[in-house]
Amino acid sequence: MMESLAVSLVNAVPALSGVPLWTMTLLVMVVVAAVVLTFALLYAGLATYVERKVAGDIQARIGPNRVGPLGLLQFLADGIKLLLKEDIIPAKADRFLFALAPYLVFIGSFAAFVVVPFGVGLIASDLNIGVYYVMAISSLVVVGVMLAGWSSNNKWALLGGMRAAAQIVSYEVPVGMALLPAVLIAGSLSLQDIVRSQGGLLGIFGWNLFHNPFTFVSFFLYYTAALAETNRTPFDIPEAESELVSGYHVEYSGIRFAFFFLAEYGDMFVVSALATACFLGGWHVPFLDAEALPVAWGNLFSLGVFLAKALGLVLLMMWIRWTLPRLRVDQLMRMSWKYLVPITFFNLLGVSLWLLVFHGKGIPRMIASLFG
Amino acid sequence: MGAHRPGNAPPEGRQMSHDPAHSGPAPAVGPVSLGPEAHVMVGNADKFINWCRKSSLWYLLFATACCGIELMQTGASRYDLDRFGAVFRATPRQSDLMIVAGTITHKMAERLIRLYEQMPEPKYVISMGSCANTGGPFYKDSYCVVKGVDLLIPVDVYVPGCPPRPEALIDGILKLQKIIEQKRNFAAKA
Amino acid sequence: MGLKGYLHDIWEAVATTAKGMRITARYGVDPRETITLQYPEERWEPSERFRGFLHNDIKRCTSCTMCVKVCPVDCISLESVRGADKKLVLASYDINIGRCMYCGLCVEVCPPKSLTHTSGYEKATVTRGELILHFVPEDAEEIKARVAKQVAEAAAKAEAEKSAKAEAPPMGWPAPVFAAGNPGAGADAEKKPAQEPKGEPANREEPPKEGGEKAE
Amino acid sequence: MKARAEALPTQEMLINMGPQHPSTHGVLRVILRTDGEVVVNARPDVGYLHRALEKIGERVTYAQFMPFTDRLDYLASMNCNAAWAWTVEKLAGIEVPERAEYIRVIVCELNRISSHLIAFGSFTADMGAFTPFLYAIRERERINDLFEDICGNRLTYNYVRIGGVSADLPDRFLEKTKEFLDYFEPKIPEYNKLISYNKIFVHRLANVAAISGGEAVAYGLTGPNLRGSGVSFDLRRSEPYSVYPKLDFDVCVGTGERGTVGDCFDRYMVRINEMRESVKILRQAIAQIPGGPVMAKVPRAFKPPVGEVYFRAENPRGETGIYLISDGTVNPYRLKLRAPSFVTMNIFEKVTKGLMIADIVAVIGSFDIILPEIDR
Amino acid sequence: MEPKAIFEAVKGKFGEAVVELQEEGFRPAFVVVSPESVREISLFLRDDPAMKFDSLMCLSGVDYKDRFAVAYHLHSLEIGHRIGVKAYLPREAPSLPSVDGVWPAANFQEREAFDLYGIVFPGSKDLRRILLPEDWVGYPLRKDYKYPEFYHGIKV
Repeated sequence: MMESLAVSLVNAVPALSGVPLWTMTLLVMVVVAAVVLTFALLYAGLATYVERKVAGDIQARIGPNRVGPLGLLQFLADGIKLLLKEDIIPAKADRFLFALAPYLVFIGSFAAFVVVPFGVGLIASDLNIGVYYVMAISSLVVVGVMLAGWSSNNKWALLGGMRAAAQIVSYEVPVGMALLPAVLIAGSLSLQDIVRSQGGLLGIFGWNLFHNPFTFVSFFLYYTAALAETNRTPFDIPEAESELVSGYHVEYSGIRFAFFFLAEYGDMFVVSALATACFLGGWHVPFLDAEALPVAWGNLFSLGVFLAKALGLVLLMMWIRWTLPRLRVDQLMRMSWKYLVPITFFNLLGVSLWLLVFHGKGIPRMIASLFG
Repeated sequence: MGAHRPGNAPPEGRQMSHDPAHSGPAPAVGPVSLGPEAHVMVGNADKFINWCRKSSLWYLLFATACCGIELMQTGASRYDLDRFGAVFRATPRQSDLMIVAGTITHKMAERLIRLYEQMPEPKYVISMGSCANTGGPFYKDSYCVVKGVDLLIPVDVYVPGCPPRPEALIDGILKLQKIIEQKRNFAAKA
Repeated sequence: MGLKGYLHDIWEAVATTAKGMRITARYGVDPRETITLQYPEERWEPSERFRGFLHNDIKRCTSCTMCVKVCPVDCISLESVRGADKKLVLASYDINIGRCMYCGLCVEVCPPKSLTHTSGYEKATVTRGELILHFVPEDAEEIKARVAKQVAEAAAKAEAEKSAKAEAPPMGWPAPVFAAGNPGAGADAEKKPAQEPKGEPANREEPPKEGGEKAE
Repeated sequence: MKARAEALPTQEMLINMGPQHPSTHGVLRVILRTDGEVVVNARPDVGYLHRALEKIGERVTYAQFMPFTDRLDYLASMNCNAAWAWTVEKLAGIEVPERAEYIRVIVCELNRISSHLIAFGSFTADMGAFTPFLYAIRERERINDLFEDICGNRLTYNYVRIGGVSADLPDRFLEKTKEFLDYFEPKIPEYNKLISYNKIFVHRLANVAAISGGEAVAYGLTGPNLRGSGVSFDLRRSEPYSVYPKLDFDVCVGTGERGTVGDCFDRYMVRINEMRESVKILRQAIAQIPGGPVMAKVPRAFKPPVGEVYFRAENPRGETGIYLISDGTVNPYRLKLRAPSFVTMNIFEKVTKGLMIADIVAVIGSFDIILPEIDR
Repeated sequence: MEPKAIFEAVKGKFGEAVVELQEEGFRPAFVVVSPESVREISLFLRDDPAMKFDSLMCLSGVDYKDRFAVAYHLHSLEIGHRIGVKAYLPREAPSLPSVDGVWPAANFQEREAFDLYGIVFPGSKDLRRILLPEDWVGYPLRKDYKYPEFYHGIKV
């Protein structure tokens, strides 16, 4: 996809004709990466502000409203302040691993933005193994968190790291299983194809959510498991504020801590984006066919609809965080292995049987075909 | 009953509210300036950085005694420290303001010093309440209370009261913000 | 645990979570629920019994040291000198609000009701010296000097009168009447009250006034 | 699990749940020896807030010690004030006017509600749900307003005097209290819907650190911790003092509704139900309060007769006992403050064997300890 | 049961170990016992069907200027009566057998009496300073206690 963009760019601008093709594609890649990363960081910054506002609203108070108009510059102030803090690496900590851990966690959560289908043509690179790629990259977070836990030579951090490892590993199984129904329906791993498979039929009913009762259940299973994957309450045991002082990032200060902070919000968006793409019809605009529209308008509408759905799920996560208490570690494990995994397997079986019996057609399609 | 006018945001734009008359500006630490032009550029950078530091003062959750309850109530719904960008952090590593809320005994003194040393550099200390200011009610007869926190760590702002009202604590934090505003980061080093 | 218990567990988890979420949503959506009092702009008017910083109206204060005695923390230091007309003149009156515990016992016990609680609570300061409130404007030494001069003149005048009409019978001075209840204080009014003398050289937590920098 | 543990020799970890920890309700330090997540031994180390109240008690007069009782348990200052006043009145045999006793009961029960609110709020915050904590503090702010009207301070009241109370009720006080009670009563079922019966919350607390009735009595547990274990013993009912005999309320006892009797959930629910009882008591007290003076005739330099007395009052955290020895002078000779949280910590080491680290936080929260009481 | 009846019962059983009954001016009344027999008397008071003092309300050390004393306040939940038991100790080496075997509630309060008065309780499960730092010198609640000048370099 990058080459096509590069070729079209070379033809459009005569001055660039002398430039060899591979530098052109490299240039385009860098530009697209920059755009996606700035979107991700801006989103993560604003998400911290929105979380504190949502928390304020729920708790009958006002969130930050003094830093800049309505407090909008709060995340900027936090970021710059964290940047300027003294950079402390504990004496007995393992210096190299201590410094490496935040980058791993940051890469783990922001690299997944590559395959997020923002709009009709708006995707960094439409990998044909999209879903697997996200599953693989997001397990890099586990490595980073364990590294952070062990290397900061602090008992609380070690406990936080161990808990994170156990939790994320044991919740990747249900996350994977819960995504497979969408892959089965679309017949391809690429997220753009999954989204395209949900088009038509008045937009709403094309979604995988309403495809059949099993996919309906698997959306909620996926969302719960994804909550655990991103360490959000009620599964925020690795950085349990009240038990482990603040889990694996106890010893981190300044910009290193900012990496963890942003990575958490990055993860939240990636997980919501996946849920939107696989179950809520991705960038499909409800009453008009986004692909038929002219390129500019099509992309704009689809981007808007996609962000609305994804950010809606992020808000839901924030709402859950300020309501539910925290699970204990063994209850967390029990919930994953005794509740989520069996149900997702049973669900996967159900979807595949359904597709076999009804030749891949969902309930809405069957009703639509009844009416001709 | 308190004047409860649920307003969502104060009049925008006004950076700092009116200043209670008698608090007076803190003694400005003004080093030798570098000449007009350097000052302008450095001045703006200083102002911006101080603004960032001032508006995101993360305070360490360090509540030993009665003032700790008032600290909690300042962070709760009615007085809401979150408006000023102040969030409580559990670890000294991530906090840049330590509010010593409560009595410091000799057994606790060494822990207090260690916590203070663990905080990354641009750190500030507010001594909240009479116990932290001068040993307060336990000044005369108690054998195991440290008579004032500034025997242990340098203190930026003293908030009198026993326990001080949440408004008094917020007034202390506003004064601390004014002190931070006047700090010279770059010019001082030249 | 059986299938029924298994399903019941799931159902209960979902139901209780939903109930909790509905309550937080109700608070989240409804702006009337916000009860924040935005401090610097919206101030709260204190109840009339609010115990703020102390204030002593030195005109009505008879320097009877009742407040000094009743304070459990000794944060009031008072110094008075015997005036020419046998009445006590207040030399200096300091309250250390850094040590005061705002219990209100002194206000209750003050006979002339000159010591009162103001509704002030905003005195965050940068140095600990500013936490000592001084209620007598000029310096203690000047007052003592002035009063000593007046006593000397009065004594000289009395001396002159006595020698002028040596034969006239002397008038009995009425014994000074002090507030009841503290016979100890009345007798030794000349001696400085037992509480710390104002300078408190040994007491390192109150550095000299003018410098105002922190204690060493 | 046991067999595998022998094969895999693991090293125990020594963790300092140090004096500064978000959920130790103050400066309590717990020295944890853990094998992974499971706690082998949790030894509390207290004394970080020891302010020598008992030594001060021997150097100040009886009236001057009243503000220090505020600092004995600053979440239930009125109850401690009243306990000190009742002790000295029992020693000196002072007759307190009826209206003063009713005012004392009203402010004590209001303080019990505000203390239980903090207990409920900080307990749910330790379990991870931060919002109920802020709702509890919001309710507590309204009680603070009431106390500010009546005595001028929000936390350290110094309102009760030996022989009565320092000032009569301000004018619209009883109406404002009624307004608060009407506002507060529907909130308790709302808390229960929000968090008390939440599946995760119940799972975190049921069957955790269950204490049997006999054990609770032997270890000296009192108040909600004792009643949580099923022992129906409330000082206001079994050793009535002040005007409590005239007020009818029932004693809430742990029933093991979500687990075994005496587990963390029971202690928590006893406090929630006690808030309802306090509301009931307050309504009756407001209705029955007579007119008349509020202060008995007590000389300023008050010298009680020589003697020893032990009085105990039902504080929100348990039974606060004061053992007072007077030698006839202006200062008490010896003053022993028997604080409920201090004695409750006795059982901490025994109860937390074999629990997980997250349960240590649950046990601390369910005992509702407060540090100035432990360290005095 | 009335304090006098309790005193007679304990006197009957332990003879001269029980010294006297302090009643007037003492609410609740105190049975004064000799220090050595405190443990046996406690066991008796707890297990005797007529007494059943199963709850130790309060254990406090007292400094009577010429001698020390340890006062136990006992309460029976079932029967509902209360009694005080007091043991006077010499001023030099005050020591008293521990009762935390009889009432587990006594452990922390004995450690506090040891910490603030220096009264030793042989046989106690774990006798260490509880409120003051381990290396604190002296026993503060004694009447003749002089405040230290410095502690770890910080002015007291």
